Amino acid sequence: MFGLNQKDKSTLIVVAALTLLAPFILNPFPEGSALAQFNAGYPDLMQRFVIFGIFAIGFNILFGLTGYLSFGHAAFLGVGSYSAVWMFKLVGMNVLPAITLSVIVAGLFALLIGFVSLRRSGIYFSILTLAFAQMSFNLAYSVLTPITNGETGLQLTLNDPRVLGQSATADGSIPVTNLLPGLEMRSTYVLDAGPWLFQFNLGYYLCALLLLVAFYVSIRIFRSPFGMMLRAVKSNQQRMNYTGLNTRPYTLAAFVISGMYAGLAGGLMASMDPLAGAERMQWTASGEVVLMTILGGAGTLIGPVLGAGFIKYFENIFSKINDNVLHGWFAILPDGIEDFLVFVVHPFIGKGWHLTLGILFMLVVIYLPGGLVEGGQRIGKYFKRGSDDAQSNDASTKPAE
Amino acid sequence: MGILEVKNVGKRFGGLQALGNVNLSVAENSVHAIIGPNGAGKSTLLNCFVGKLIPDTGSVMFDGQSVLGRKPFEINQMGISRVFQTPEIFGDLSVMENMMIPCFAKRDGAFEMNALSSVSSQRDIHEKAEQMLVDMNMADKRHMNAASLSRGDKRRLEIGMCLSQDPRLLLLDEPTAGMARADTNNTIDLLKQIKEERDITIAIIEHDMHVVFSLAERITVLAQGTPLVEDTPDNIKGHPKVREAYLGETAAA
Amino acid sequence: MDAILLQILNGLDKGSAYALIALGLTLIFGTLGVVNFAHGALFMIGAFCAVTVQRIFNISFETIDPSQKDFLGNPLKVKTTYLEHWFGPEMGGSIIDWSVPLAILFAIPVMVAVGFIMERGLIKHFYKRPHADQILVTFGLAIVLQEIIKYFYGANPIPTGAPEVFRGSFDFGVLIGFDPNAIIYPYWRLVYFGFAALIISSVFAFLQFTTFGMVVRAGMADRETVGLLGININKRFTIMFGIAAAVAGLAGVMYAPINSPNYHMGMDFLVLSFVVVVVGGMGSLPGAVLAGFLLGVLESFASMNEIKSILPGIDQIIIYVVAIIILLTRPRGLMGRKGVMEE
Amino acid sequence: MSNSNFTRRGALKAGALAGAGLSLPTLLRADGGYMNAPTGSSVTLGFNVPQTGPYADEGADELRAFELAVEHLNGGGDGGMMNTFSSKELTGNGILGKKVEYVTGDTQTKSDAARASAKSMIEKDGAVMISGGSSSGVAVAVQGLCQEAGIIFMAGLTHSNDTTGKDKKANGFRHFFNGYMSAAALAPVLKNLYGTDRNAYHLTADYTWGWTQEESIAAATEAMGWNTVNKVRTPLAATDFSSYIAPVLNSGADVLVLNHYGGNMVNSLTNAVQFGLRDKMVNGKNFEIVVPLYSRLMAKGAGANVKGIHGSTNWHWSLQDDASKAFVKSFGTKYGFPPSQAAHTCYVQTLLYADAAQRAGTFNPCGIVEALEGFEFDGLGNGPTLYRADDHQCFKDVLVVRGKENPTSEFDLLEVVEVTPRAQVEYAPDHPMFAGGALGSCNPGA
Repeated sequence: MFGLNQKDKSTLIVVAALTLLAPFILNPFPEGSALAQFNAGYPDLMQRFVIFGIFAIGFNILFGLTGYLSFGHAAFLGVGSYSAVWMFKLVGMNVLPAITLSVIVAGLFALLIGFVSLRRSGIYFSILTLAFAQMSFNLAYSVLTPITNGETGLQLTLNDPRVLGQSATADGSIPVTNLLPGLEMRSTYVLDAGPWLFQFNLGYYLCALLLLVAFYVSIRIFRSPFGMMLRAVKSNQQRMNYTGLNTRPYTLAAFVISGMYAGLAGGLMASMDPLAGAERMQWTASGEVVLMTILGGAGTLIGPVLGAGFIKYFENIFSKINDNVLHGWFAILPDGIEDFLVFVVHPFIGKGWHLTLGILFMLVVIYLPGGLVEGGQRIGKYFKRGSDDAQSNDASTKPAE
Repeated sequence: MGILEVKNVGKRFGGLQALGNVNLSVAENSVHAIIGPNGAGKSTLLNCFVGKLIPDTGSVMFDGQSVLGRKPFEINQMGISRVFQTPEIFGDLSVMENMMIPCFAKRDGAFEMNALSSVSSQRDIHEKAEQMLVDMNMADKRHMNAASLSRGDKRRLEIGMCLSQDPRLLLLDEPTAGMARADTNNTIDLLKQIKEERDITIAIIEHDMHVVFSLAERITVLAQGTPLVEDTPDNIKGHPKVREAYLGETAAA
Repeated sequence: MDAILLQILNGLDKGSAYALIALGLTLIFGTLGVVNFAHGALFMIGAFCAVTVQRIFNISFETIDPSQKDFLGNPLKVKTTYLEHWFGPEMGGSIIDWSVPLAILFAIPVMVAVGFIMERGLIKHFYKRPHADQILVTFGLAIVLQEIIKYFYGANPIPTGAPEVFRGSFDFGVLIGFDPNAIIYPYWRLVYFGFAALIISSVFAFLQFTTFGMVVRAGMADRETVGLLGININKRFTIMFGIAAAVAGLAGVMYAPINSPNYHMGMDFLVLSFVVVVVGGMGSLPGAVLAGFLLGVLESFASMNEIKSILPGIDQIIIYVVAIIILLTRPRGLMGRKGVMEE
Repeated sequence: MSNSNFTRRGALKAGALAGAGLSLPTLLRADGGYMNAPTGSSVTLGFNVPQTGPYADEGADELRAFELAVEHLNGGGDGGMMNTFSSKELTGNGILGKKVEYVTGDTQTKSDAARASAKSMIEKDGAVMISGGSSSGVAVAVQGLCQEAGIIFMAGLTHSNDTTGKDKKANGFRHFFNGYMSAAALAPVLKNLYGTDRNAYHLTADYTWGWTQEESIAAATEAMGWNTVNKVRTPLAATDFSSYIAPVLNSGADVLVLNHYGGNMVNSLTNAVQFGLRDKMVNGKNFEIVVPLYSRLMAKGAGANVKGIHGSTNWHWSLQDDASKAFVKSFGTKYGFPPSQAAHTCYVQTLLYADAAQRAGTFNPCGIVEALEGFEFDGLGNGPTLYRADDHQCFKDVLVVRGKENPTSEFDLLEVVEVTPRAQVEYAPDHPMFAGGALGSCNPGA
């Protein structure tokens, strides 16, 4: 099936199951319970998980395979978003042409930047990509405001032409993004199962489907001769050259592919929420995808997706816990202990979510040199040691070979 | 007319004349050694053949075509493969994958966007690489990480990788440097075997006289960037100039 | 002409901050081979040393003054610092006034200690790890350090003044025959420039003229060989880390009066200092210093109205434009060596 | 089972597992006919403030004010400004008898993050109103989101003309003043202080808020006879402004206008004072610096450098009207220091929302919009105030303040120089600086 071997097939099936059932998996705690705070199964965050997953998968094709560390990948995501929003402004609210355009524009932008930056390697390459992305960000924030709407971010207005759609709906609102007329990205089916509430959002499923496609393509690339060449580039460029292989088009192709993945992620972000902010292109955003990939496990298939989920979870869930919530959790304890626990936990939640994330970065990289994937492997081994068949590692977590 | 024709090649590095006026002809299907003391310009000369350096003067023709100004990968595609002094292999990849990459380069050229087919579906490449592993006596190591091979195996692998491209000219840069005697002898045997079994021209740069005299059909002696003499091994052994400039020096050292 | 001179002055001053930070970054990179994303945080901690000293000097006791009311209408608590109480307003006041220069004495041991702890406790374990891991762990550390500072000092900038005598500015233009007010320059920035020059030359002298420095330079050139010589390079690395931390910290202390310190000032400088180091060439100390001053001066020129009117927004991107041009024309930056961090 | 256009949570508890699927998103069954209609005994408000990044302290102060407002709405504390508010609908019994609960989030002062946080409040927590924020970019972005989602947005600190100008939205309301009002309030004061023959040099943060303020101030000062020498844009990311400040003295200007906020303002003002600008005489006049938008937290960051420098502010704790005193008292008693203007506007916005819901008898955004449009009120610290129907901007007196020469405490940094009456800062809804957008119609999200 799909031209994959057994191991990759099962990885793909696991990922498919996880993404398609995410509304259940991410909402394990009943509504109203103290732990409901940790539920992540609402459309916006689920969309973010998969969108950043796509971004990180693409980044990993470049960094994980060729070892070229781009510090400016957010620029492609930003360019993708701007293209999509302009599509919504000028043409219409259908997401498919917008996403297509995002991918194409990001690919072209990546071709341009890659062509120049790949003349250098190592940290010199990283700084070149960083410089291009920061230039894009700074200009988008200021001089290019007519195109990007600067600080506020490019957004839809009631005066947009939308030649294939309508400028405003009958009741005077801005129309919403859709897949087909009537199939709106935001439509959500809510399943009420006792104390649980599960949300199935059309936009999320579009993202999830594209994630699966993106993931599948990434597996194919990893297992292809092209992927092998990219790993060879990382391993020994000298030998590549003396084996009659031109490394430049290989790295450039990888760069453009990963730029297109970033463009896809940017286009999806704009399709879920039609606004494109310049901060998407800032170095911190580029740094974030680097962190996601390393944190999850660079060069592994599934690591980047895990890393993306990890960081987005902390950003969105931990930042929303406040003292009030803490008091709610610990309310059953005696007052003194309650206050003490709130005092101890307080620095790590709400406005302290950065601190928690920083500590976790350090812990992961110190104790799990291969990223979260290695954590998974260790747990897997631990269980396998218990059972009789001490076989090879879990397919989904094994670095590409 | 040899397969590799070097005419009047000169190269300066700043104030240093690395190569004076080198003329050299390597005959097809021969084993030609270039020897000389340290700093004689052997490596500089080799680098001029493979595109790493461009000489200031002169010409380097391979099979009637100039190699000058071409990039290393283009020269390799013309049919010249190079073995390095310290084995250059893909350390992060398996032995099998190491062997497959030159096969791809031979079949698909310098760049092929073969991104969606699977490596395992490339039958022809698999067969060719497998055959070469058997030839190199490394089939049992096919799943090992190349970086974990012994020095001798790395050398063997590198030579195998070069051969799997069916090159017309194989360049060897001190292939036994830093090797133990047993490994050196194995390498000599391997090269002899290659010479017997294939239609191939071998140019070898060597320091070790034992290696040179057991393999070479012709020898060029290089000293201070210019060829001193070119002759058969037997004649070279007895040549007074060589004894003085080169063998005498090694004897003294 | 005066405008150009003025911007050169500005540029040298900006450049001295860049150069100081980049110098420490290169020292750590060159000797230890570690990409330290927490280096900006060290600069920030230095600035907060100045804040801390100022706070310590301002520790006060309260007396209630019933004649004045506070914002809630209660009698006002008047604060008097112990220093002024002990030494009298005159002497005590001037000690407080000089808190930033005095903070240097405080910052050196603190920064060296921070450097030692960082190196021994964390960085040491990452020498052999890939650069990507080093980036992740030091980035995590930078976040942790800045969040700790934020927890204790808040997110708002904290004004930290220079001593009274160094406030105000000096009219250079008059000295060299321009109109008054054509080239004025703040005293404290001149102090900063001189201070930076002093630190930079001390570091160079230290590396040039001491045995310790010789070994370190040898280690920067070829780490393995030095290791083979049986020299205990580890201990020296720890000391180098301490020195680099102290250089960053001192740059921060003296920077505090120029811009009020805040907890994320390190991140603001981080990207820039990496650009400076790379433009200078990885592993080259003179390169880092040269690039620091070069980028500082060019940045100042780019912010001139005459140039902005031709190229709008150029001041936003000048650093990056210069970085791209230099890296494309000089593959290893201004003075980089071959083979360092090219893989 | 139910179906909604924008997800709703907590609210949708209708019959399970029957009826339409994904393909019928327009067939809605929202209880009460609007987004996140509260069904239980409580109602949830979303407070979205910067908790990380440079504005974290301002965000923390906003959050304190929100907590205080919720406490007062639920009948706790001393009631604060509920006692002085001209509308007496609020009784300390929650809103419409429902207990007020709240969720918090971090905007990070980034449009994307702010929208993500607001969306999670709407989708996960069922918030009916979002408030807070400390920059105009974020306010405009979140306001747009709330309009699409059918939620009310009560803006926090946002000073750009655009928030209620070209980016105004029917579901969004701003109590805070704006660039135009700052200019209108400052100009007469500057005229009195510095005369009509002045040459102004603008340094402006290079993004939309900076531009609108620069435009407003330049227009107002030029109208009274000042000459604008130059307008220089500075990068938002700039930390050292020396290369922008240095040429000012030699440009013939005798007034420097700093259209900066937050860290930019602290640094540019500190740099300007370092360069000794304030000690200089140019054109025979004392050189002056003006900071059109002031806040106490910024003044604190700039320290002694603010002394004697004029600017405007939305509100200040030293005001002596009953409402301000009541608010300062309850805030100060709870937290130990006086509130900032950001805290004040957030507190007021929460009360205004609650009161509007109470008067409308519903949380339906369209009901709220109707109740707030054209609403005249008093007793919230700014004198008689109007929420104008045309653009959802509050019109009220504006304070002109000056950095205090002899502060008695670390909070006592600004003194009110003049309270510019509301009539003087009003403008027509179609004023060119505010043109280009449309409110649209209220969106109940259903």
